[in-house]
Amino acid sequence: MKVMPFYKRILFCSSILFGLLAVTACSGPTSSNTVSISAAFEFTSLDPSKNGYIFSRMQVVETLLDVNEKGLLIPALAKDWQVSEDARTWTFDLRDDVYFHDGTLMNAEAVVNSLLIAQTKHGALRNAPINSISAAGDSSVVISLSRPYTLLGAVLANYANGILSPAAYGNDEEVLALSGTGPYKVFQFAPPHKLVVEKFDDYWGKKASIPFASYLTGHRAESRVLQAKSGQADIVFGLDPASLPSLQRMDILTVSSNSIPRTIVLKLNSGHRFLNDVRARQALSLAIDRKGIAKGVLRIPGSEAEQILPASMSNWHLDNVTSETESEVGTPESLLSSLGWNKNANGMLEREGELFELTLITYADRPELTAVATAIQAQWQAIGVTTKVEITNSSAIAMGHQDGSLEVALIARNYGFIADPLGVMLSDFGSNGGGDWGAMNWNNSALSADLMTLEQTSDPVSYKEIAQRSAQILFNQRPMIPVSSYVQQTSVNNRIKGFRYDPFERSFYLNEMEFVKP
Amino acid sequence: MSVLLKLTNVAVYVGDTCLLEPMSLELKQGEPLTILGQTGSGKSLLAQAIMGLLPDGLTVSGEIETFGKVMTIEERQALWGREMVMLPQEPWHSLDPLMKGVDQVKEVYRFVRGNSAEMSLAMAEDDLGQVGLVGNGHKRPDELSGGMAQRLAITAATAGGAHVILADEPTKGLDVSRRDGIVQLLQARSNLGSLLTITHDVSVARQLGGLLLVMKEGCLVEKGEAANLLDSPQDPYTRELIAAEPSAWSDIAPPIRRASSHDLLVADKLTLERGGRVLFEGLSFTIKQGEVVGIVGDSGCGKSSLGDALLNLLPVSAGKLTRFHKNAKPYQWLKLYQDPPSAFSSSVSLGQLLDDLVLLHDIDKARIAPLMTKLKLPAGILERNCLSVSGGELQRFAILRALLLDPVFLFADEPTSRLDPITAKEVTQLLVELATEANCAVLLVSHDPDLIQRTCHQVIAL
Amino acid sequence: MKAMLLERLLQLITVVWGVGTLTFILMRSLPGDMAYRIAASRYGQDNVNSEAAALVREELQLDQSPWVAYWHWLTDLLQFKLGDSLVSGLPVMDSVQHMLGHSLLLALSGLMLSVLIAVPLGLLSAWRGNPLDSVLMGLSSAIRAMPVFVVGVLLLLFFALHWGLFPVAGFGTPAHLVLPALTLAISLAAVSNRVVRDSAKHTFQAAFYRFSRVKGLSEWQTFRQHGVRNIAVPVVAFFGIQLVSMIEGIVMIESLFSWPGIGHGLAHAIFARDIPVIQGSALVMGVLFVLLNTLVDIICLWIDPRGAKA
Amino acid sequence: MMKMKKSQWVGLAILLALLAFSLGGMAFSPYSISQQDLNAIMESPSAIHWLGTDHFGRSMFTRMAHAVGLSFGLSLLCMFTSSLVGTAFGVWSVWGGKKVDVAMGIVVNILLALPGLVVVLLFAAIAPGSFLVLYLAISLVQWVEYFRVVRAVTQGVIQSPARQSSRMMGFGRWYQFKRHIWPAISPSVFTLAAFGGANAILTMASLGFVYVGIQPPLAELGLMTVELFPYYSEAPWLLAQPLVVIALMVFAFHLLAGKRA
Repeated sequence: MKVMPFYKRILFCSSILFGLLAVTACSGPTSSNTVSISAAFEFTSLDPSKNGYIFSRMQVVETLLDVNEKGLLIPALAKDWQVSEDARTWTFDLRDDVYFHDGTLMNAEAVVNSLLIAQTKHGALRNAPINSISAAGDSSVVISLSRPYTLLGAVLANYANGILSPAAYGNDEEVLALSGTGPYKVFQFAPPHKLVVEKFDDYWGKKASIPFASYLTGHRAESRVLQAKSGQADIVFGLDPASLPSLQRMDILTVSSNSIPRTIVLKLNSGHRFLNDVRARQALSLAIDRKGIAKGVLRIPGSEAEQILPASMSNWHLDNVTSETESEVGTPESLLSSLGWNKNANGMLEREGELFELTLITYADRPELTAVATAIQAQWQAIGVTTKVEITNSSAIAMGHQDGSLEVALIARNYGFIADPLGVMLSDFGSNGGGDWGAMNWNNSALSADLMTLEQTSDPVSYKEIAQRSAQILFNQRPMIPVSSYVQQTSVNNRIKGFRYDPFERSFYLNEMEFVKP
Repeated sequence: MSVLLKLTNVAVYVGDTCLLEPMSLELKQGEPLTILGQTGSGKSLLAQAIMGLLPDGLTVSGEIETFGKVMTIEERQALWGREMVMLPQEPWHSLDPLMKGVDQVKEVYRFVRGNSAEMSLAMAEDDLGQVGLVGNGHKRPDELSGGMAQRLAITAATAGGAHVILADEPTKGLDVSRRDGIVQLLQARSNLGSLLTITHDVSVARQLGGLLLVMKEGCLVEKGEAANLLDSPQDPYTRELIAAEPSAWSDIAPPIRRASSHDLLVADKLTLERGGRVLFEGLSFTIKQGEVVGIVGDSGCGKSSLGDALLNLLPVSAGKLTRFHKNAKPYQWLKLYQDPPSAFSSSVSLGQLLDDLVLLHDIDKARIAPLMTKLKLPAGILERNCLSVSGGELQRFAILRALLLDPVFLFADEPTSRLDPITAKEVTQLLVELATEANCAVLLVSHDPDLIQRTCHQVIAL
Repeated sequence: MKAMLLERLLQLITVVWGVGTLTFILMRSLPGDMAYRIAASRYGQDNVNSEAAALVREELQLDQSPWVAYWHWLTDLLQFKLGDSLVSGLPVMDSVQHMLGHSLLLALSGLMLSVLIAVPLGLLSAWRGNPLDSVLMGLSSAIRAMPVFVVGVLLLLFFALHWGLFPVAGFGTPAHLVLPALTLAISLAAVSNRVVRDSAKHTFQAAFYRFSRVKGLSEWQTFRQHGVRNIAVPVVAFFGIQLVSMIEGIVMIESLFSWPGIGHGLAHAIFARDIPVIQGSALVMGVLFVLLNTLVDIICLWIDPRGAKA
Repeated sequence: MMKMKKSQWVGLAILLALLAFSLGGMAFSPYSISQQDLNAIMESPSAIHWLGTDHFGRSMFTRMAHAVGLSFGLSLLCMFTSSLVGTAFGVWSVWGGKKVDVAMGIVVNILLALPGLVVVLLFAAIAPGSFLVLYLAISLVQWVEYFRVVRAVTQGVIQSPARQSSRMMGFGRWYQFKRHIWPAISPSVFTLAAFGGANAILTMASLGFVYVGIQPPLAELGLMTVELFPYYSEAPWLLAQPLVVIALMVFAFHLLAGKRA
């Protein structure tokens, strides 16, 4: 063995490696022809029932109906739809000349195929009272129901029910290729982090101007902020409120704050021996300094929420409620002492030798929740309630609900998951003491009955009347305590114009965006 | 005869402390010069000072004239390899452990002489052939024996063409049989120039001839023609040095072997293997109580392994070992080690170690003091630990510790090979004397046949 | 050599079995119903409910006893199958391969860079001595005192934010690789430049090094002939030891830079309770570790054949 | 018992100073780690809040004191456990014969092949927020290092003439351990312990950084770093505090270690 080749070989190896590195510099999408988007959510599958929210937001997949900013249903792949007199038959007239990304023409058969498959998977369609979904000719789809179901339109607008080309599905109904109808088609699918889409030239609607769009999962809130600041990402969703002041000072980007029908709420176990009396729940609600949290923690003054549903959902929002309304029932101290809770020497509440101790669980996916939980913990401490905060996975909430172990959970509930909040209200408060993401061990027969009625009510006036009544019950009984309405913080680089925020988080409206000409 | 090297009042200092007293000497062409002295007498510093290789922090005063010129260190460095070379003490350390032997010679031809690669290799192979290393060129230093490594080092050192050779302890750690070959090789290599040798070995000095300087603790004590000086030394120190050579020992008379003694240990047709290699086969002997038995043989022949086998520290592959003395406890079969510091825990003082032993075996403490006097151990030694006393003292302390246990058998594994000749003689003398007095059998291993010859009743040659 | 390879092979087998079993036991003892966790990862954090969990449980047969599951895993493993991800349903092998590619790219370029940083600096330290030595050693101490993520964050702030030279996160182009690799390289180099320096110092002071000069070779010739190889011995051996800390560093760095490597994937799979992916990636990490160590051993043996007989 | 170099004294002094800060802070601060004041967020250091307040208006002084105490407590605990276990097993592995050695070898090989941080992550995921589990996990990872070093050194000592001679003279195992093995391994164990302390701190901070293992409002250096990071431009002094303290603690442990790993 010679000594000389020893370091020569090292040089050789390193030159090869660097050569390889240089080769990996790829062509195709570049920063100048791509709008890059960064958000927290990972995706693992092409299946719309699983990760459809990404594909619908990236505008690869579209649904029969769409939802506008006010939450009203508008035509999408169906150019028109009719509901029969008995409200049990819905007929959708499909748009003509709509092509899938694989080049085939969309027809009724394809739509029926997609919907039937979606029905077998996890999602809202599965629970809808559907008798049959069938094609009527080439361009109409008929859905017949077993009972009137006003929600159907909103359910069909859900991302899980996106329409894909028949060729997109494999034998086991799994999705092999994501051939949708949107203005963008999949260019690169690298789960769980990266999705690149390319403009689809045969789109039926407004064609995209920007050739490529990339979606990159940025798990860490701080790293997303840096991406926005450095200009690496054009649009960054889910910004940490803590970073807002420094972002607002940047002149390369604009921060856009949009209220969405998502509310930060405390889910309470109303069956818990400390919480089964409404006065205890009211006391906990009164102890929360909502304004302080909105201003100091979330950094959006005015985002405090007294009610579960936001003002934008006017049917469900009580106009006469202010931040003072609840204090009419008393102070936290008076309410709690009326329940037999008294402060001990350490200033903590005690009843019959038992301390008022609660475990609050929340999850790390949304950066605000941890901060809000910390604030609530301190505010409850002030009235003598000890709270143990546990940061876990969002699944712990559904699980805790099912096995009854949950005491308090801080969640960000999306009431616009299905465009009509009734869907969520039904699952959260409808019956059986509540739903996984709603009330827990709390039954109110009046509310259940009202919600059931709403499912079959199509007259707007009586609809509003009943909805207001329900909202009042929820406000009075506090099965869930709202903390703040959710304001989505998004930074948009100034090289992009035409950005629009969808409060229902269905679409990024990429096809409306343009690069600002330098 | 031209003067190759001339030193005038050369001294070495660290700060203000003088390590090497001022000395002057001349190295003339064809007349070897030898410096004789014990370890620590500052001999090595002299060679380093001449080369310009003193470690940082040491300073030289006086004048060093090389080839008739006073040169700066840089100028002297330019002579390295081509005109002047120094052979370091331990060849294993001075050869690149990762490079084939032949390449270490080749590179000199290649880079110092400027030959082509093929030519250099041929010349190196040729050189190795001359020193009897044919077929060993592809081996790395760790695969060579001490003598082979030293021959390789000499070949590599002189390949650059240097005729002035400074050799620092060229025979250290070598068996007697290898020693002579190295001396002859050095003489052959320097016949065009001259040789400055530093050694502690009187016989090497005798063999080299030429001019001899005797040094003690950094000072020159005597100087003269080698043969004359060694035959009729004037200085007492020189005399002591000469007398310490085992071949010159006369005052350690082997005590009379008592015929009436009982057998202590009988070995019958012993065979020993280590690492798959048979060391020896069918060895039979008897050791009697109080007998001094010597083992001689070249390194690697299984001398130490035999001793360990007798102490049950190593398994025997074949044959039978019978211990007689039924009353002896296991702890009365003991061993003295080659490297004294490695045989003691350095974590506590020697006194503490002794106390541990006293406590364990309930020994009468009063026995310690007289034994220490006999072994010429100062009392203060007990407060120090094993690293802060000299090797000679430590080996004597080891003897003390062994004797306290009233041993019946003591295996002394080259107990004096790491010691200076004068100390070695003293320790060997004490060991034999005291063990005989205590009626303890001693198995003495040494690579020096003279030493064994002069101390043992029975010699086992391997 | 053969004995060493055989021993390594044996180690590989025990590691595969041990790591798999350990992760299996650990994952089975994780609190909470797996079905919910998996559902949360499958359907999105907002869309998980008991219905989704039931669907998952049924589909994945999560009810089967741990022994049966373990047995399935083991028999699959014997056929070199790692199963399918519980979350995505894709074969674990595929996703592990994908992640491994990214991790290896990061690890190799980080290692390469660290060598490029550490070796010259270490040699310089040993060669020039003080005050340069003290400055460099102080710097390395300071960097070693920082967690890897702090190094990464600092690099991010300067290179990505203030100077805008490199992207903050993501992957796909060489520019994306620079910061993560540099972070890894700096944290590795802070440790290894000491090793280089110590080894170089040791070699420069060695008797054979001086002897080479005495033989007449110039300083540069001596360095080339005797320095390089002897200095490399402990340095290469050290890189073997450092592999573990490198993989740990990779977990943090991948999280910080959204680098889709195996460390990041593993951390995520742990949260999602995706047992096959956890087992698969832990297994691959273990195997990789053993293989790399074997490689280091072979290189060590090549540079320094003295150990061959031992 | 051991002579310390000057740099080691400096390391010890820094650690003691931090410990004093932590204990003093915990004992005398009028605030608790969770006491918020949303009207006084991110204040700069003042007479009332010596180190300022964080984004919830909590006293940074109090939080830093608790965080340092926490890091110290955990790292010392891990250090003691892992050094004890590692040393015991290391010695046993050499002394207990071939079978023990082989069995230990298998366990150690498996543990070594799993990156420590991953093991800790797995454990931390089992019981979020449990310090017992964190402590067990970190100790589980760290003892291997002691084991390897102690085993290697002990192997040398077992074969050394010194121990052989003690054994021949009839000394028992405890004596052999006390006089020969322990003096030989103690410097390494001490060095490893100092590095182990530093690593425990780094590991914990790393866990905080990936949001595992530590739950708010607990003050922990890694978690505080993450929490305060968004304010790096608004209130750099806040972010600097946990970072400086982490670096200081690790650096001090490294100094204390004396030798390099």
